[in-house]
Amino acid sequence: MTYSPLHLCLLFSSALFCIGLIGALARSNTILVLLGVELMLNAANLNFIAFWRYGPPTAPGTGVIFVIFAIAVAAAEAAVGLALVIAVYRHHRSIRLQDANQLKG
Amino acid sequence: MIPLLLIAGLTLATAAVALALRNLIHSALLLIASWAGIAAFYLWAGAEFVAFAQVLVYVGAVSMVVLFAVLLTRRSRDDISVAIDSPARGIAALLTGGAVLGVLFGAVISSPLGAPAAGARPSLSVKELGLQLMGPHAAALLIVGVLLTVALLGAVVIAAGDRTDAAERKPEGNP
Amino acid sequence: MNAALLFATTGSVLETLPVTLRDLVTGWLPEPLRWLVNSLVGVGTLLAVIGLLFAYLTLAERKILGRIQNRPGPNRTPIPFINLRFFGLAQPFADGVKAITKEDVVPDGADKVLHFLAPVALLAFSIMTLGVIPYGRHLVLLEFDAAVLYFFAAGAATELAVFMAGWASRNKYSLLAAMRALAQLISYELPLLLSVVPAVMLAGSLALPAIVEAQGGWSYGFLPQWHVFTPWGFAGFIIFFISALAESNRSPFDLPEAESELIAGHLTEYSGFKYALFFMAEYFGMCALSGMGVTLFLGGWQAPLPFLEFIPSYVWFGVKLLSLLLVFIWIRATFPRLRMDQLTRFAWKFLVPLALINLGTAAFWSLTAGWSGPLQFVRWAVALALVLVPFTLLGRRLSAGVAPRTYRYAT
Amino acid sequence: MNPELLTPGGANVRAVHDAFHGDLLEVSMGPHHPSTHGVFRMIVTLDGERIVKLKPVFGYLHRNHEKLGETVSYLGSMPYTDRLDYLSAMTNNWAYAIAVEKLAGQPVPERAEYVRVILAELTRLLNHTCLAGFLMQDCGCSGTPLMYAFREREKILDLFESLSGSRMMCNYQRFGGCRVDPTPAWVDATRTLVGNYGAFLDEFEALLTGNEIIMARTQGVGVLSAALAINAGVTGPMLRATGVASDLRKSDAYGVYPRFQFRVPLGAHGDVYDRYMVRVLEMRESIRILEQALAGLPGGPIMDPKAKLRGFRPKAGEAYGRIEGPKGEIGFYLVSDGGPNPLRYRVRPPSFINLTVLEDMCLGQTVADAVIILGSVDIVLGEVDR
Repeated sequence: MTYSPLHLCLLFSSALFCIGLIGALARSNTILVLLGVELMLNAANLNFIAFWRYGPPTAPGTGVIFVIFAIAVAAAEAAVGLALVIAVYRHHRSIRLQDANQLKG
Repeated sequence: MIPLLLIAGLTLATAAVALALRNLIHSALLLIASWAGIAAFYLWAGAEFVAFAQVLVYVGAVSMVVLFAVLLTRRSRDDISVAIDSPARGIAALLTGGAVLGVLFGAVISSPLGAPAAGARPSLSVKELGLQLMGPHAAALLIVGVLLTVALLGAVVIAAGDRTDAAERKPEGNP
Repeated sequence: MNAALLFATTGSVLETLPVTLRDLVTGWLPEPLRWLVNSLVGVGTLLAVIGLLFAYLTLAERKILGRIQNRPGPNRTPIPFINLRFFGLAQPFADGVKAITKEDVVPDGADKVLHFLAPVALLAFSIMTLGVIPYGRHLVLLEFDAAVLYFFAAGAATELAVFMAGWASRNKYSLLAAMRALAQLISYELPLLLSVVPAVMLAGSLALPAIVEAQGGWSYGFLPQWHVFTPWGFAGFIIFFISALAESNRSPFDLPEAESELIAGHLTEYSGFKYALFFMAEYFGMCALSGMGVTLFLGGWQAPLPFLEFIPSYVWFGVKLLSLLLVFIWIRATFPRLRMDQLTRFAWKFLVPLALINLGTAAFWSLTAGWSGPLQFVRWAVALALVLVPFTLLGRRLSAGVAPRTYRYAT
Repeated sequence: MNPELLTPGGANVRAVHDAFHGDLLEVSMGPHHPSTHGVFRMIVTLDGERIVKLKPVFGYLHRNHEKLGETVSYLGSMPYTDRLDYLSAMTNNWAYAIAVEKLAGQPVPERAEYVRVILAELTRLLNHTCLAGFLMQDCGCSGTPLMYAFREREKILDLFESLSGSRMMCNYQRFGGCRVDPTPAWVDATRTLVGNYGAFLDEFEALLTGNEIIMARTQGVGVLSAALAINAGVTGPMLRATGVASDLRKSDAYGVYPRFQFRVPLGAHGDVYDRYMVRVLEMRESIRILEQALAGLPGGPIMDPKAKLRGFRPKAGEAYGRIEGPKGEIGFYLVSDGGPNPLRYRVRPPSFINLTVLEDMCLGQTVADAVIILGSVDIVLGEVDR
């Protein structure tokens, strides 16, 4: 079986995804968890570009457009997520996930 | 292939180190390097627009928000380091992550993806991209616009609304 | 493209002189190598020219500030060995020698790696932004389809360097400055980008040479069709220029290094050559933003009048660039500094809405491109109203509660 | 932000609360800081950019001035008073001379009184011009207004130099008159300067007073209430900016001031802008006084012929002499036991007393405001620390 560049790209993205996953699971600092989630999102974007570049031909630019939307949504997610982190910090004076385990502030 | 290996290596290394460090600022900066690496991958793959958008959004904007969040949530003046979390948690995370990695790697390696069609390097000029966005994807574009606006307003409300709340509550807690 | 063809198409030796010279030097090389050497020659020339511009810009700034402030400015440094003063023209080199030989102090407890990385990163990013600007008809180093995006992507990274410098110094002034820098740069990034969008819209391209080409030609035979001579273009240029002032930390937006409040802000703990690097990066950034402003709004390398077209394009670009830089210096000598909250309020409550409305104005302008005769007047009137009415209303709101006062006297 | 938190008590509660959570940044501004006007130090506690606590620290320039005054003769203190507020040596001299003259019952000839008024008003011009320049520098004008102000200051200093031999440390007043008689040429030069000063003020004001950034930076910033100002003993332009009509030139009517027509400008808001404007308007009144004084300068001796300089021993008693200096009420309190030295020598330094309300003006403002509020107080550390 031959390995194409696509394989390499996919391995790259799955490794990145797992690093993000481990980070998000292992750390209890909310900011780091958010950053881990961002990395996982980025890994998904990598796949879109890889398939757009090497995959079977589709409608022009589908992968690229998907990534552009994903980046826009990720930016919104980061903004809201970090605003939440700041809000949580103001209530609990901590950004450890364990400390923010109540629904009421 | 060599550039790809280089980019992948640097990206993965910075990402891994970033998530393992104690110093939050170093983490954030290394992660920014990692995002830049991903942008380099896009550039290498020929998706110029996406690469620059990635830099603009992640290195330019998200990083700033992250750094702001780190600075605003410091527990004491100079200390931004985070205690290493419980080893059990780390081991569990490593096991889960390792398992997912194994599954993914196995799936990727065992799947016959086939060689890319020779000379069929897709390219997408900015103009075509714009036409695509405004044509078939116009609805999605509008929705993203609304989403971004809502997110912006929401972030402002969450971050700012709490502040006055906190200021009002403060005197009660003190004699 | 070979030199002869270029010669034929432009009909001007001077115009193609840089390209001809380059081909004379590298023409004998085999094709793949020639591309590499050509790029290196281009980068080297750019760095040399901008470096020299930086050196004399610092001198010009000090001289002009001096003139405005009733003092001579630096005029003592003689040229070595011949002892000729020449208005202090050797000053930049003396400054350079001083900067290199000065002790490099790194504070105890500073984040040493970041402290070192910050000036290097800042300089690298600001040099990167210089690459895409079309300095002349044939003088573009990097031709990207999405050049505008590249420019602002590389520019956005400079914010990080400022933050790194402020944070790594482990100094309270620097930290305050880092926070200020973040807030300021984020606030002004938005109007900067929004002010650029209309120019991109009208040209229908993100490539800078195409944007310059779109501004070619003359209306009525003499008025250049630069964007700045349209209502939306003028408003866009002003918004761009103000945001550029803020993005390059220049007065009146020099809050991150406000010397009367924060000593030198993020530069407080820098000395010697690292400080010089910061200084250099700041000027490079200023040059890059001015160059961008010239390209997007002032017609790039286009000549201002038809009969002046025989002067090569890069000269026109240089003239425009220098005049913009002069305005930067002039403003520095004249304006007091804003306060942080006023700075952000100015961006969010004035520049951003204005830039958004300007987007609509530009859309109207491009949709009505076919109108002629009396409709032309309607077009101008509507566009002017779209620019001026929000400007007046927003401006009035912005300066509410601020007014000259009258005073009473006790006799 | 809740306004009641910004009152001193509320701010303290808040500071304690926040300090507990380690959220505050304590910044030491000075003694080596570009805009503390000398070796002054403010320990500022910041919540973000807001000031929740400000502790002034001074004494870096302490020179034992008051004790020194008790160990030298009455005349020996005169040069030391130059070094109190080194921008306004002439008024310091005059205040000290008035105190000693009161103590000794020493009359002053009319010509000397006129010269004293001329020099005091020139000093006021000099001081206020410099202050306006410094204040604009604190606002972030990169040197231009300061340089314009210094250009005019040099002209006044040239006059002082040609009269007294020294630019800043004039040592000019004596008990019972002045040290040197001004020549007609000096009077003419002064007349020229006064004639041109209005034009300079017009230029300065055209550049700065209506500037929107200056107005936005200074209006409503560092507000001082009239009640607090009176309670704290604040004097001079700072008090008048709060709307209190208090000018020793009017109320004490010392020297020959009652002979001149002039008005006392009053502020209404007590903010930095009012302090700046009151000073600018005061300069215009000073020009009027100067014109009248120069026109009416009488002949005659400059020193009382019966005045005694050597072996000067006033009879036992006490006296307090005060004048309206550029910065406020500058006063000297002297107790004599009949000996050659004062038994007790005490200075009432206006800028020190005006400085005591600094924290009250700064609370709730930003760091950038603290700098211009300090600038608007108009301090000279030589006088604060003595």
